[in-house]
Amino acid sequence: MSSWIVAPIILPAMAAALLLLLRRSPNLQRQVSLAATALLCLSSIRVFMLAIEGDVLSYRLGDWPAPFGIVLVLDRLSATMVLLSGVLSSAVMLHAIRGWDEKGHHFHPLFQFQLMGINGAFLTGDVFNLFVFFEVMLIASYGLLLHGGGPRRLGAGFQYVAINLLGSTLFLFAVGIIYGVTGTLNMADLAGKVSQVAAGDAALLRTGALLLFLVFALKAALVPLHWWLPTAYAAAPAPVAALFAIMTKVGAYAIIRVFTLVFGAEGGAAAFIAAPWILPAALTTLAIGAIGVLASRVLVDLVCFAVVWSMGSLLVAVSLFDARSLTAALYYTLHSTLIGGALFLLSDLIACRRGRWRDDLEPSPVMANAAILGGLFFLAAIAMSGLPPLSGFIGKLMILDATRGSDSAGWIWSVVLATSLLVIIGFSRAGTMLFWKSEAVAGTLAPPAPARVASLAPAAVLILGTALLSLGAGPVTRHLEATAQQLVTPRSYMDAVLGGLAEAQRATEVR
Amino acid sequence: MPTVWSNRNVTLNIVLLPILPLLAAIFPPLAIRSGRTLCAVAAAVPTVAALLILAAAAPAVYRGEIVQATYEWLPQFGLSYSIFLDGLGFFFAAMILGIGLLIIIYSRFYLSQDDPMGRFYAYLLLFQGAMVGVVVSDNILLMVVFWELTSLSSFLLIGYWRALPEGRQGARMALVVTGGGGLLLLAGLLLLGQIAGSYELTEILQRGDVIKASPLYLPMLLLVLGGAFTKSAQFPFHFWLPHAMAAPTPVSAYLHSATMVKAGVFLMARLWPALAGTEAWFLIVSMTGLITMLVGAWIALFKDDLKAILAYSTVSHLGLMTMLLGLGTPMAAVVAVFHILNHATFKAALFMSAGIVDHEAGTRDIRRLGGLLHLMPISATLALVAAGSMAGLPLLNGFLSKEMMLEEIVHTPYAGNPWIMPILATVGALLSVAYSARLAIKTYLGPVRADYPHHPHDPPVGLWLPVAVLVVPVIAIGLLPALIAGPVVERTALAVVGGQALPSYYLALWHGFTPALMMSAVAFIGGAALLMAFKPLDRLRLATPRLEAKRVFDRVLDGATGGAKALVAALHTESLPRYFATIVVAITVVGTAGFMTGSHAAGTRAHLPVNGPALVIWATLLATSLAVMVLHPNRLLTLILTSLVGLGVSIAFIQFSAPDLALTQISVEVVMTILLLLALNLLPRTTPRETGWIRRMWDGVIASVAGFGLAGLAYAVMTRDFQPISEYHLAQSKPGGGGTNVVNVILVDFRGFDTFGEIIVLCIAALAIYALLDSSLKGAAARRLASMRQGEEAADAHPLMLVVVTRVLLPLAMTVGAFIFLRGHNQPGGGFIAGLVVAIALLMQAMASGYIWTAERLRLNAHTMLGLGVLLAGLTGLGSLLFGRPFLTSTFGYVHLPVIGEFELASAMAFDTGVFFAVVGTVLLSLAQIARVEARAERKPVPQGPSDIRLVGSARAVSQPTIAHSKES
Amino acid sequence: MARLFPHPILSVVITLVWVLLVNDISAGAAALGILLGWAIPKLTHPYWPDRPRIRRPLAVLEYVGIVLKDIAVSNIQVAYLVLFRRGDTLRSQYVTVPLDLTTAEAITALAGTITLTPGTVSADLSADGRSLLVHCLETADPAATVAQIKERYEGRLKEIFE
Amino acid sequence: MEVLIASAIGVLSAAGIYLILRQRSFPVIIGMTFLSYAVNVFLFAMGRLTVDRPPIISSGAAAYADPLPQALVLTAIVISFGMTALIVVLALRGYLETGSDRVDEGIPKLPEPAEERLTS
Amino acid sequence: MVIAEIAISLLILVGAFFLFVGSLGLAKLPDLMRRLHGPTKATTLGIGSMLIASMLYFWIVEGNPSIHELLITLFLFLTAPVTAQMIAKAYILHNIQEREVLTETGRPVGWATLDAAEADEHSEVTQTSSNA
Amino acid sequence: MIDIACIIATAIIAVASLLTLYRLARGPGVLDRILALDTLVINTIGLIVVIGLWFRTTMYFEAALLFAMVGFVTTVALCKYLLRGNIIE
Ligand code: NA
Ligand code: NA
Repeated sequence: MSSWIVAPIILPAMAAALLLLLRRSPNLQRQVSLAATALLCLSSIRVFMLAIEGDVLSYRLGDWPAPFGIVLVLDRLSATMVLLSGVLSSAVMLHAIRGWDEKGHHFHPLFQFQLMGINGAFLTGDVFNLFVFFEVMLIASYGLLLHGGGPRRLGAGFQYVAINLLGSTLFLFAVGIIYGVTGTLNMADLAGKVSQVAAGDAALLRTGALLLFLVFALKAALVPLHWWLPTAYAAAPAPVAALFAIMTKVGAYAIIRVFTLVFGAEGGAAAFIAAPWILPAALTTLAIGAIGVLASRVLVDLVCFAVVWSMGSLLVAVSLFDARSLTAALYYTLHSTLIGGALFLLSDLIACRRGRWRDDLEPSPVMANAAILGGLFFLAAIAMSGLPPLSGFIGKLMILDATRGSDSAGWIWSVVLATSLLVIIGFSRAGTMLFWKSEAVAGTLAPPAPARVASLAPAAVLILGTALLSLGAGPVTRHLEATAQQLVTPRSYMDAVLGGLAEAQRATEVR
Repeated sequence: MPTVWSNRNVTLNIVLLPILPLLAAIFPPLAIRSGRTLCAVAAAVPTVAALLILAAAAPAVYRGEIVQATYEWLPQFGLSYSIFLDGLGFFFAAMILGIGLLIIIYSRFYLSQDDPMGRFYAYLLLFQGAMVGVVVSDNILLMVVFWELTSLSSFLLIGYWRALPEGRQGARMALVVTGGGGLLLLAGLLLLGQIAGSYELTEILQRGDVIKASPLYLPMLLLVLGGAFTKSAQFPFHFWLPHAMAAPTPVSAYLHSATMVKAGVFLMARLWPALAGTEAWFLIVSMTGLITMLVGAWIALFKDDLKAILAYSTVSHLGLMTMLLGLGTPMAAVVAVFHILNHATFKAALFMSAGIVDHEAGTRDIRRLGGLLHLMPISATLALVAAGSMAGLPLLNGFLSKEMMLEEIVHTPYAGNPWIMPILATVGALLSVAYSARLAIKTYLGPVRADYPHHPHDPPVGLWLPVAVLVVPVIAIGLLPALIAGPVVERTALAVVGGQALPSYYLALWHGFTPALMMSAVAFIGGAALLMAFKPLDRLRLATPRLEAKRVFDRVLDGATGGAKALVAALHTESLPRYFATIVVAITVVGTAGFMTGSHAAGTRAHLPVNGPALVIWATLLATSLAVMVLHPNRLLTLILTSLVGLGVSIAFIQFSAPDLALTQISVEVVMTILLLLALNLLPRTTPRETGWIRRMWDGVIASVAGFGLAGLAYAVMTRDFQPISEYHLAQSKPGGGGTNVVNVILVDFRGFDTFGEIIVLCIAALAIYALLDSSLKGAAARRLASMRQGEEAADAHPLMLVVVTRVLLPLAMTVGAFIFLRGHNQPGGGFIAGLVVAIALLMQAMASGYIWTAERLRLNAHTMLGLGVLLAGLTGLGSLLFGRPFLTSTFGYVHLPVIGEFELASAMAFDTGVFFAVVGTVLLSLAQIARVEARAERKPVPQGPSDIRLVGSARAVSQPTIAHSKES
Repeated sequence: MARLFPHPILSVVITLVWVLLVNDISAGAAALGILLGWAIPKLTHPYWPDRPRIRRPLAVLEYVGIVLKDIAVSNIQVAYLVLFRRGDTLRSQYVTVPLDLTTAEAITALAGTITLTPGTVSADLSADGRSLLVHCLETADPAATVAQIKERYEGRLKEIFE
Repeated sequence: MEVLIASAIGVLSAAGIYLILRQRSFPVIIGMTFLSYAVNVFLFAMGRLTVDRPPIISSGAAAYADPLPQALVLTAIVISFGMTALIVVLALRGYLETGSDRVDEGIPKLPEPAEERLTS
Repeated sequence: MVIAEIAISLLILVGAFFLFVGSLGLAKLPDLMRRLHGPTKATTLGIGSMLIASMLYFWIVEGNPSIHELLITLFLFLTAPVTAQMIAKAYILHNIQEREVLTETGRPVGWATLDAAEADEHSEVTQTSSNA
Repeated sequence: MIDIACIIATAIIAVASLLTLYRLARGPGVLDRILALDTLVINTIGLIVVIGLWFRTTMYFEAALLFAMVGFVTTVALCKYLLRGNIIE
């Protein structure tokens, strides 16, 4: 039982507590936070290395045997997600320490707590503990969202918090029903028990499962539960929005995790229960996202809707729940997290260089660093809208390929491709407006705060990430295939968590 | 990255064909600092290098071999970097690179000093690499990659002059149409791969029969053609090409005549063995081509801008090529290949000539030109030759391929009618003659004018030499077709038809008096006649309504954008009630569906008997809930009712054996009440009724249905038996966790990780609240606060009796807190409740004696408490790592001390202490922040505590108030 | 001593309360009680900066006894009034009790006693703290009520506190 | 008793949902509070109802109430407290900034101070 | 033992009775100041009796002396008067009619709840009078 | 016998609680309601003590103590709100 598994959760938590005690010295705080993020990134690499050795590892907190205590479970999926959050958060941290962190109180502790929540959600193997980490993640995100204040953020924040509070309530209802029927909270244990639920309890189990699905769908911004996203992310401070790029993925992760492990093939009365709901919703999400991209008049709104759109793509792939489509979904997850983060950072970099025009899609005089920023934006737009050669194209290709055997392939392909076109239109208009039309505008922008090229580095790193993701698509996909394989054969997960208990259960099944 | 080379005909070099220009794209921007010529050289070198690679592969290709290399990319999904060269690929690659080199030279002289040349060459090289990639891809998915890259790079090139609105619009339009087509192509090729069982062209082309027999053939064909037609500007997608002419002329010459627009034609040629030869193919492709040919030519005839004429003529010629490929016969394929070659030469030459005219005369409007032959004889001559070829004049290469085309058409019935195609093709040729002649005459012939914007003369050799280089083959092929073009056409056509034998044909100037020659003659005469009647014809055209595709496109796009905006505005109203309603309805619907689709049996668990107090509590909860729905506009009353519900719920917890819960609920309740009261003081006191009764009824229905569902679920679960894992917790609590209060042991031990997360939630809430309220209220907010209705206010802020009693209560409450904390592991209580008790006691102080007075006396800053709390809980958990046990592993033991006796020490207690501090810190920090809002806005001075009544005769100055009514002082 | 035990009486009370709480009269409980009796007053000392001077501890006991007796008796009287009298026939009125007490603790104790005992509620204090507003549920003779309060309670409190 | 608890859960939830559908921040918050009461009781009830058997180990007791849902509810109460506190403050600050506590209208697009979005 | 049980039972019933009386007073009496008398008094004795019953029971019947009930009593005795006074003060503040039936303070200042107007002046007077 | 007394006491307390609820519902003023709530808390404390006697357990003792404290703080907070608006000045 390697203690590394708990590191991605504890490290940021302790760092945050320490940062609270250091609140009087902002510089020291910054350094500690940066160091903690770097350490977190390293530890997530270590954790990743552990996972790709192939075995599912479980970590029994408090040394209590599963399912009675809480376990953390490290498999390829959780390790990948943790690594992803490590990479994203490092870039975001680098962006934030260029000034954003001073715009309000407690940026760094909140940031670290946020990371704790995200990693906790990825690693936990317990449904209720997942709820707790959702809450940690959410409340930290509320704090971060409001960082810096302003009426817009307050209004958006209220809606974001209110809708998510409803989500949290629903989570508890769902967990309650599932516990009430199965008597357990451990996911692996649940996986074993749902298939044995009495016929008379099937309706309850199914209700619980679907309510749980809705909770995750809310986090994943699946239409019609997506309302909070465009408003909240657009109002959020840029580095926070960039970090949020992975928050929607937590919802997607939870859907993938729970609805393959517990309510997957061996889900008994609730086997694959989410699938028929995900697909139409995901297609609608694609449509709404793309329409939103087309309609946006502010860059950050456009990016928000693009994120909604990308969630639709991702969930379309998830909806089939087979190894191939899950592989595609996972690849798309990596891609859309990196590129979502990059675009939010870019929109901030652009906004802060354009004076009163900020990121409104209106022509302004040429901004500082226009050439490099324009190049980065071009690449990011290519990646997001799924044009080659960056990872968006590969992801789209994989999704189309993985879904072609589906009964709904016609729908999926039509919607994916049609909405891709809308997104291309939206991004091309935004890009030409910001970087081309500005060259036709006379006058100069009031000298902005020193616009250093170095400030573009974090965004550039994320874009480079999408390039590497594309270039290394082969090996990455091999890893993701193995990940998906682990997901569709939950036995290894159950065995790793329950150990001898699973053996015993299997014995009774045979009898 | 592991590399797997195909074992067939491995040739490393051809892999570089697309990559070389792509990677080299970074050099021109770097080289521009060393001068424009060096910049051009930086662009030319990779092009030349690629040409050399191609030349090296030529012998093999012309031996009929296929040169191939494969590099793994995404094997799991069929995407590989596999490249192959056969006759067709070679032909196109050579054309792309060759004309590319000329364009690079031409651009060096064409671009002005102000144009950022480095960027231009970078884009050009990107395009060149992508285009070469399209034609040498073996893997069809790789081809899509390059295909879309050509769209992207052409987007950059068309928009090169960024300040030009036409450039931006043209670029976007091109991207939308060709990029959109690329999406169709992607879908089509994915389908094709699925049908053929491979994504490698070399495999696919072998399986034409399988493909054509597949039920997916037609949809696949439509998708692929969608890609091809958009790229090659076929009707009705032809409109983007003329607008792409906003690009610098070299770009138009290169992309929009010689190369990119041919990509669609290339694709049809490339897939010819797999797709062509079916009825569907013929009907769709040939007719689309024919219509495009006519439409393009017709529009070209009436354009006055040189480049526009050329653009529409290109559309027309692309139609011609498409039509030829659509015929589906090998001979037509030969002709198509031949015409592609010819068109590339004369059209690129014409574009460059147009550029020269523009450059020299300062306009491209043929109404302002004429007589240039006298002023710039060299370039005019070159242009006239090229124009002649375009018109199909004998002795030039355009004539040959046009003749061969007409010859093919003569034998082609369309849908059973033998006349349609020949007639339409003749009309096309006629129009072609007409616009070519018009262009030549109006630009170059006639008298010299006095009113050119600039005075034209022949340009530097760098500009006209590339034109000359292209005009050479125009004439050479025209005169000696078999010698010059024969091998190329044959090798290329062989590749197109893939394995089939080519029919016997010969490329020659004179074929005798064939029907085709007759049609040509008709075309020339008709063309001349048309020019004579140009003016009345133009008037007629202007008088009739025209459907302009660009306007339609703009309308559609504007409509879509407008619709999108309207839709988003209608959906995303940012109205929380609407969002909530949608979400609640969604939850109800999905939850109900889940229940209805599963089998359900009523539970068999015995019900508990109802007793009187329970009924009272139940009735209270019900009545209060209903009352709140009606009375909620009165906010203070709502608060009181809410407290009542909290009270009822905690009694219910007591009734049903959950003392810990009752304690927690009731203490949280009071903190919430205080919090809400603090907030309510600064919020409106009432909620106005803003909804009509229909809306309220509707909301009531939603709420009732959802509530009913939840009640049903609760009832269903409660009335059935189950076997929870908590049997284990009950059994292990004492022996394993060292405590008899199982709930507490679960909280600090079995599920201590939950609790760890929970205190962090609290901590974050406090931090967020602190951050939210700590910034001072400025501007409007401060004014609003100051003007807030101040109701009647009592004179004493700190009533004496309250001050004294709370003073006594504080140590008592702390004693109780200590008690609840210490016994929590075994009896109801624990760190959380203890923390709340202590926090409430301190709040009581603050209520009685004032915030500042209380805060000043607090030994530990609330922030520090929070930090320490989390740190302590975390460190306790980490402590177990030192002993090689997992995080949060607890330990306990019994310590025996003299006098005091035996007592238990558990590590869980240290953890619980962390919880305690976190709770106290949270409550104090957050409530204090709200309490201080008013003070921050300086709405009124803070009364100095602790009591407002100054008692005379008292010597105790410290504790007694310093002023009676601080407001006035 | 004063620094170690800023509130000796409080310390005693806390130790006692602790023993009450743990319901266990053992050495261990007492030890912990004493510990808390020391620690908590130290912690809360700033919130009660000056300990009230109780001059006659025995008088406290006597006072408590009287009050308890009065509470019992008066409760019965009030019960009678509530059960058997119509509310609007009760002769309720305010009276003012001028105070001789000057310390906050003493005034509070008096006001508390008044509220706890028959038919009277102390409703407010004058702004200078020198008189007490008392509401009587049923009184025919306000002056007598005031006199009784002053004699029966205030006098004793004066002895205890001042 | 089960009927009473179930119906109480239903009515509390209904009141909560009705209130969160209102147009001002305060009733929304109160609605959330009601919903959290409802869900706490619900979660608690998922351990089934028991009278006079608190999960505190003693020698005489024959059976105990299910302690697990109790622990879960405890956590849930605490978390929802933190959340509610935050949203209350959010509503308060929002009202002070904008002068409106409406939640059914668009969020103000007031420009933030210029330095707001300046980084680097 | 039986006597103890009888005593305990009686005490329980007495306690319940006084709780009832307190609530009845609250429900029945016509105005707030009169209603205030019910709860604040009857409840002290009500809870008090019950707590005594509880103490007696655990002490005599269970043989396990339980005296922590005293703490609740102590607490209620400390707080009930404050509660009553706070309610009374709020009532006086918000009911103009009630202010009119208040008796005079007999001092140069008014009642603490209401006297805000000329506080400085009055406190000076207070100061003087105390000096005298 | 004690059990019987407890049952009767429970019933009486239930009736008493209904009376306070009546006042709570009737008002008329918000202070009447606050007073009713306060009284209800006192009744609840009585109920908890009775339940403790009935079930022969001291486990609910802290609950009673806490209810007393909470009832006090709530009432004071509500009154302070009515008196001053800001309850923590
Ligand atoms: Na506890
Ligand atoms: Na605890």
